[in-house]
Amino acid sequence: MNAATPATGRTRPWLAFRRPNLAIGATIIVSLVAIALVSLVWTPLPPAKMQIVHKLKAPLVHGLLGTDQFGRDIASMLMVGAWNSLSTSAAAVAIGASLGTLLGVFAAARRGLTEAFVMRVSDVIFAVPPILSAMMLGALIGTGRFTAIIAIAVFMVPVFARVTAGAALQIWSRDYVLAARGAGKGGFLITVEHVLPNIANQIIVQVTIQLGLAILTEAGLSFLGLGMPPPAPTWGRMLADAQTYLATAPWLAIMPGLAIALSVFGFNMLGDGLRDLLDPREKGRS
Amino acid sequence: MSKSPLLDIRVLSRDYVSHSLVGASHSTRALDEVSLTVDGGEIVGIVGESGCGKSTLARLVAALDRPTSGHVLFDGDDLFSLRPKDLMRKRENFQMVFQDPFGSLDPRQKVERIVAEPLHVLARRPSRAEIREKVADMLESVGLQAAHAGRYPHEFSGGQRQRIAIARALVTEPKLVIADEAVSALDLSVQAQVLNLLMDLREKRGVSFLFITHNLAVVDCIADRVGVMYRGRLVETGPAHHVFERPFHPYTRVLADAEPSIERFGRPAASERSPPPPSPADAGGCAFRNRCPLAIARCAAERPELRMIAPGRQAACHRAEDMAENGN
Amino acid sequence: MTTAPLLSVRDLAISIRMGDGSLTPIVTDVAFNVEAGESLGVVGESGSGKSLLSLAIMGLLPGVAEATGTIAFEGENLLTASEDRLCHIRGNRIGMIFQEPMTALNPAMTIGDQIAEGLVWHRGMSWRDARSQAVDLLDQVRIPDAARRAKTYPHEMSGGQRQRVGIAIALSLKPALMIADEPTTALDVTVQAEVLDILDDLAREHGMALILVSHDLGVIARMCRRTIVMYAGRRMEEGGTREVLTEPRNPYTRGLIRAIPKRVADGGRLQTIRGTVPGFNRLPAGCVFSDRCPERIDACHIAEPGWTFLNGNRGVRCIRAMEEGNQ
Amino acid sequence: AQKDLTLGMAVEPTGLDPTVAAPVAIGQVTWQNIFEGLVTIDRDGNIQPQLATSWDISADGLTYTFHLAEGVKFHDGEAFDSSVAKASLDRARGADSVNPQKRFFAAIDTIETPDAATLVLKLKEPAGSLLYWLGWPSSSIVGTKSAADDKTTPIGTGPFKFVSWAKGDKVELEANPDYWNKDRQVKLEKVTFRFISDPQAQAAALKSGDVDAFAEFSAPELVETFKDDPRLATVIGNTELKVVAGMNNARKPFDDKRVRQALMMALDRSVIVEGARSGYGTPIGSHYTPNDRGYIDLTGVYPYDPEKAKALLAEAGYPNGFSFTIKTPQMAYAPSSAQVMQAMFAEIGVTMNIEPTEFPAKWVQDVLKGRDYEMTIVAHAEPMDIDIYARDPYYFNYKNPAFNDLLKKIEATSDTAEQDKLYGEAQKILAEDVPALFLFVMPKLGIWDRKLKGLWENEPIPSNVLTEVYWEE
Amino acid sequence: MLTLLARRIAGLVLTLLAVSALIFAVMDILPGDPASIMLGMSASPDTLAALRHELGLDQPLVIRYLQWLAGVATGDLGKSYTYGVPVAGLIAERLAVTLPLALMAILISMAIAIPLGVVSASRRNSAVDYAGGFVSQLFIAVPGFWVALLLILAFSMSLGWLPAGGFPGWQAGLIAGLEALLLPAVALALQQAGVLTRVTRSSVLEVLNEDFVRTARAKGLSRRAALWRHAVRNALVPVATILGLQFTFLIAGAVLIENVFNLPGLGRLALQALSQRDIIVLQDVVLFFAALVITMNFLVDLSYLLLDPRLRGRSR
Ligand SMILES: Nc1ncnc2c1ncn2[C@@H]1O[C@H](COP(=O)(O)OP(=O)(O)OP(=O)(O)O)[C@@H](O)[C@H]1O
Ligand SMILES: Nc1ncnc2c1ncn2[C@@H]1O[C@H](COP(=O)(O)OP(=O)(O)OP(=O)(O)O)[C@@H](O)[C@H]1O
Ligand SMILES: [Mg+2]
Ligand SMILES: [Mg+2]
Repeated sequence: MNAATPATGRTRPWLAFRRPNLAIGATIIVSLVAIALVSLVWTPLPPAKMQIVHKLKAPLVHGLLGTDQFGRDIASMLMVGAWNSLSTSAAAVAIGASLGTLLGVFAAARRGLTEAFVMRVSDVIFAVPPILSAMMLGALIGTGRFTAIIAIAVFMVPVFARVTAGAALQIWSRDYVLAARGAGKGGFLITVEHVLPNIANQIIVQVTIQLGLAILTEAGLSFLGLGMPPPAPTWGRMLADAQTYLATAPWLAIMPGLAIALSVFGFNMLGDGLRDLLDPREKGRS
Repeated sequence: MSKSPLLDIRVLSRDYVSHSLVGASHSTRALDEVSLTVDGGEIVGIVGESGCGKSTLARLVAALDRPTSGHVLFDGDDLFSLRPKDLMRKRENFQMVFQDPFGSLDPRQKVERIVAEPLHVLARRPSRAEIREKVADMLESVGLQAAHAGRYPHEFSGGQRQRIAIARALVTEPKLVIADEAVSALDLSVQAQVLNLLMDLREKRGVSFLFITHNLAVVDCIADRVGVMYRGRLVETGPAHHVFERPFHPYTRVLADAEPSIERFGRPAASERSPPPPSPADAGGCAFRNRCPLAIARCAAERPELRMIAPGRQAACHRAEDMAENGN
Repeated sequence: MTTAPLLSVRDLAISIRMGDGSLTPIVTDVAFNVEAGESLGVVGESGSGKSLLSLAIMGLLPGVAEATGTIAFEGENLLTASEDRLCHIRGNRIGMIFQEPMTALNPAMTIGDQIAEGLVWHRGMSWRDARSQAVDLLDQVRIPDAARRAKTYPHEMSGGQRQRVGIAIALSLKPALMIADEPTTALDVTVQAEVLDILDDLAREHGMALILVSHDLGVIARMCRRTIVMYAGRRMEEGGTREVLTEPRNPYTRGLIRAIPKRVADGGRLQTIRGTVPGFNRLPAGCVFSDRCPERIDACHIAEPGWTFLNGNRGVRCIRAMEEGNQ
Repeated sequence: AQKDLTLGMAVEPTGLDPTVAAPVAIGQVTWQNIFEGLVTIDRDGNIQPQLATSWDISADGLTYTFHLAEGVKFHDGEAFDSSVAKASLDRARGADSVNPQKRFFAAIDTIETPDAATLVLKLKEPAGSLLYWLGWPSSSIVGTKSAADDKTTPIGTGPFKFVSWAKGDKVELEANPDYWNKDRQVKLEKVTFRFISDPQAQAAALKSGDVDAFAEFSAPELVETFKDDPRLATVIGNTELKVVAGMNNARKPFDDKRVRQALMMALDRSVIVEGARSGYGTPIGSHYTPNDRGYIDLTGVYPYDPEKAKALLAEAGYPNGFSFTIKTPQMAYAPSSAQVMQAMFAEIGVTMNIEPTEFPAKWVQDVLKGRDYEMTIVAHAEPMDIDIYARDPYYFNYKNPAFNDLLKKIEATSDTAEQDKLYGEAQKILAEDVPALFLFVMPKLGIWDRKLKGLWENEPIPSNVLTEVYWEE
Repeated sequence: MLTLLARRIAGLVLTLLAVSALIFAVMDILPGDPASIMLGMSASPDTLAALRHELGLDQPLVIRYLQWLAGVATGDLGKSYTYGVPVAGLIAERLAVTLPLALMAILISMAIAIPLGVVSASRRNSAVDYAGGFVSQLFIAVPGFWVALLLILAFSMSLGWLPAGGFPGWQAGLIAGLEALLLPAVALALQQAGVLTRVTRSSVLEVLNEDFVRTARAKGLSRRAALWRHAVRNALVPVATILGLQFTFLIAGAVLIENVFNLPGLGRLALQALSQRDIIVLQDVVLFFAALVITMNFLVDLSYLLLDPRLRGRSR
């Protein structure tokens, strides 16, 4: 027998960047992450340094992006805020995604009562608005980064549980799973060897989308004073603080608003691009 | 029968209960008291229209599902009363090949892993080197190359994939392979290759096959014996060629007549029938009676059981003798 | 040939634009005529371009496909016709039946409406009249209790019944040409036989020309007077069905026929075509079948043989046939 | 002229009966508008007669005799007389009373009603501030029949009647045509209190004219945006809201006076006011506001001097500073002040961590009751509440017998001049001891339509008295 | 249909029991109690005790929970600690604002998203598609409360067309009520529209690949006709799912927008109840949310039946 004939040519990785979504999203996110990392070692000014005399200066008048009501350098705060917002969101999504995925594949493997139970748990979580549960959590264990992470993660769990359960159920109906059962493999092995690798794409795509959402939620929590405590700058609290200066110092609100919008946009674009890239049905298309 | 058959299916039934969201759940009998044996080294074909319970039978024989009633004896052991551990060991001796060569291979595993998967059942876990060797062996014996072990399924054509699936089924050197529509998805030229391969395997390794298909020609080509199913019941069995040449059940006749062939040009003469009303598979009579040109009053009253009509030939029809006498 | 044929395909080539922007030719140098009332079979293995060919005639090629050549229907080139014009011809003059009865019908619309829709759209009939005509059509395709069935949804019907609905839709406007792309592959043999009979009856009654696409030689034998055999987007052989199947002139056709499963004397093996259908991006040089052909000669690898007309209306693409033909 | 008024408030009252719950918002809607007391407090903080037209205090200060107004009727028609007044006071001081000022009535021994127009209070001991507290919202006189339902449908004797309460949104009042006090005819016919917590929304409501006035606008940083608005007037008045950063005087290192003083010197109060309150606020040096009688400016006792602060810290044994946590409630002034303080403490090597703390629930539990904190920051709203530093227990854990004696003396004298002098001394003790970091007094940021007249400019007591409010032609 | 309903209700009751027990427990652990919040900073212990007794807070947790459950079972949702009025009335008042707001937001977002999504899908990779994609991404990415501020700035403060916030009540007239809800509804709708556009687009794209669309084209229907008559309706099932989720979110989760527009909505009631530790109100509101989530899921399922007759067949 001759050499196998590939059904389709292998995807050349650089071709991925012909897709505008992926290219735009990746560029935005990589830059943001780079800025966040730089902020750990260097910022134009210490982000917490107050110079009341220079308060509320417009961009370029004092500092690159101006100063806030305490005379702090907005550019520096945004940089550190990038780190705080991104790392908080990333941690929350990591927790939510792992827990949710675990629940989802478990439900799919067990079906029946387990599945019903997982769905009920999702319902329960959905029933309590995220801001309310965040506030309860804040009252219970105090506010701060940890609380924000947990509060966001809790809300991600049912999302991931549902997505993975749906995807995993499809995998479970495949013949290769039947073949694995014929090879005497149980639910755990099948989940690890067949289900998870095959739903990984969908989980990855969902992760990028949820990262965007997490940034928005983090902003909302900070807006309500439930995020990281001052002086640690977060985009959400910067936006919240800026609210009352909207008329007098609009850049205060515009800068963090843009940062949030840009990163959410970036993550969504990345998610979209990945979805297109990883969806086998898209392979043959332009 | 002096020695006991390799596979002995005894009055096997399977009901599917559909839990409708509303009202009482209702059950469909997908498999209805099917009894059948497969001897060592034998290829037994099962034919029948879509939905007649062929796949259900295959899944039960492969112990991937549990019957509502009845037994499957493999090598004398009742598969459904074995402890899970013993059943797993037993799986070494029977494996399954599925219809869709695209759906039955995990797209994210390399061929080596796919083929080696059933080795999981062995009591002694083989070493990596042993596995590699075994897989290479298998790939070569199904007409692929050892070098293919490092590739992914999408790099193969449909026929090659089906070979990989067959290699997987053979890796534990089973005594029985259950092939559910194993060639139906393949093109003619590839189908012939795979059929030849199966026949080779039977010859060289003495593997038995329970070969399920809806294509009469394929069964005719490969099987020693054939079972015809209709609505969950086995309606006729016997040596393949005889069954299609001289059916003892009117349904077999209908099937044989409808099968297109390049030896028959134009339209068959007697094809002026009106479509049959759907008949309920009630316990009261023969499920085929509404479509049956030979139906008599008894067919509605009494359900025909599978019985011996001629040596080696069984049919479940009240008028089987008439069919036998009238010849073709 | 005094009058123009109903459909005349010349030099048809279809290419697909791949993910990286390159064009891969799929269908090449296809030409044939279909006269009114004639039935033409198109056979070939999976992926040989049969569906692309049918879709090209309908003007429904997927966005990534590009067709060149001419498809003259009643003298009008469909490849250059305007979208409006195509909408007028589609359904009205050319009807099509699709392969998958399970997915070819809109699950959210009653079958009566789906049949009636074409009548309303093209003939400007009222929905009332169109619906009653739909019931007649269902009757014609032998669906029992048509009036009640017209009000049901596709999921309530069996595969065979759905395929009949598909036929009724294609038939509703009495097209001059009917294209059936593997209309029965999803059905089992007994149902397949019924559907084929209905199609045959209707073609005869209405004097429709029929293009039947299939990979099942038996189906073609049953239904078609003339047949084209395709391989890798090329026609390999054409002629009366009986001649093609009984005296194939192309080694590929011969291989196919030999590969049909049949009882072989004791332990004998089926004859096969070695190798597999190559992907379109790695076709062999010369004749596309040359790498698998048991009768190939060196010349086969050099240039792709052209289309050779043999006696009567037969044609073949093979170097050896060319020699024979030239004899 | 216009006869109706929409007045914005940041906080919605929870219930409308000031005699059963503490939130000041209840009084800000009902006091003097719906409910009246025996006496009242005017816009200058002086006690004035109301339902009691006059009173006599016995020389020993133990008997108060009130002469009540006649012809007074509640909105539901119930007549007001001494028995109603007695019932009202008894309800407030009874065993199962939930009146937030219950402890001020503890001095009352018995209440007598010699006739319908006379009410006599017999005290156990002299209580110099009783009369003042009788002017407060919690001492409002409620009807005997209506008292139980006042929480949702308040019935009082005041110039406005309750109309409706759309919870979460607004309370509506209308003029009471049968108001008893003919000397005090109100000019408004309809009053709507709108509750808007979000400062941006408050500003929007003002600018769009949805609200005519905010007597207490929440966000000083937005005040500037009203400057150019020809329609709106900005009126900066005084409040009693003293923002102080209380320390746990029982906990190390705050048990050391030098540490507290050093922290005080580390703070530049005017910068805090500038940074956290956009410059609106008056620095204070003790727990006393400039509009209280007897005020002395003590901001100079420990003025901003980081060098000296560092030295003092070193002297106290903290040459490298220390670190601690401040529990800040989430009201706007707290975190922003804390952030400025944080930066200033950093200058002297002291690290302050900010722990946002839910107010009131968690703050009351942790700080006020549990006294489990190091530093906190909160605005004290009650006038002349310097006595809180003498209370035991109180969250400062501050214990100074000399200070306690001083306050006892104040309570015992009824000579105002003497009292003022003693108050001065008390202020000095606190300024010296620094039990809390005294930061600033919040201003009353009144923003309202220029044509609107008669609203209180200052706030001797949290209220929105509408009796004299009218629209200029 | 009835069994379906019965099962759902059983699920509902279980979920509600779980949620309510959870909240009761959490609220008990949370620091702070309603009595000391109501009586303020200088309340004396005996006053507090009196109030706690009056509110029944001196009883053990389990008893309070059971009492509340018993009340709910008999249709009595209890009385708010702080407002002192029956909670049912409170919720009804808030619902009169929140429900129309959510409906308006949903309608606006559908009006934007469905045409945009369908057109983007049908002109895949065209300028319209890219623009639609960009706009919907933008809608999603920009925080809603921020949009709200800008809307107020533009339409209330600068132009003075619409009220800046607050709700006059329906007794002030339908127009006044709708005017008050318009800006908040738009602020809510834009974000939802972004999500919905994307869902619609991908769903329509999916359906456009289905064979039956090709069948419709083979009948001679134009691209547009095939799109609107065949593809769109079948694409609406996933859209309905998202709509259901969004509706629940709009009822329960619009707190930020309610704050900015000062609307007396349900979300704010819940937050307020939480900060006042008004456990009864919080319980009832969360109970309501949970019931809503499940009812909404149920309605979405029903709408599937409407949109997809295949599912109807199954339930017959
Ligand atoms: N999991 C299931 N639940 C309910 N009914 C089922 C299930 N699986 C199969 N059935 C029903 O049982 C009957 C037999 O199904 P089976 O798959 O065995 O048929 P088959 O002969 O393999 O058909 P095909 O040729 O189409 O593969 C059918 O009517 C089918 O609808
Ligand atoms: N939309 C498309 N995008 C990319 N490639 C396509 C597309 N449609 C068809 N092709 C390719 O064109 C070739 C011919 O396809 P076509 O569907 O015409 O084959 P076919 O003969 O109908 O096969 P089958 O018997 O499997 O239906 C195949 O290789 C296929 O992969
Ligand atoms: Mg099957
Ligand atoms: Mg095809």
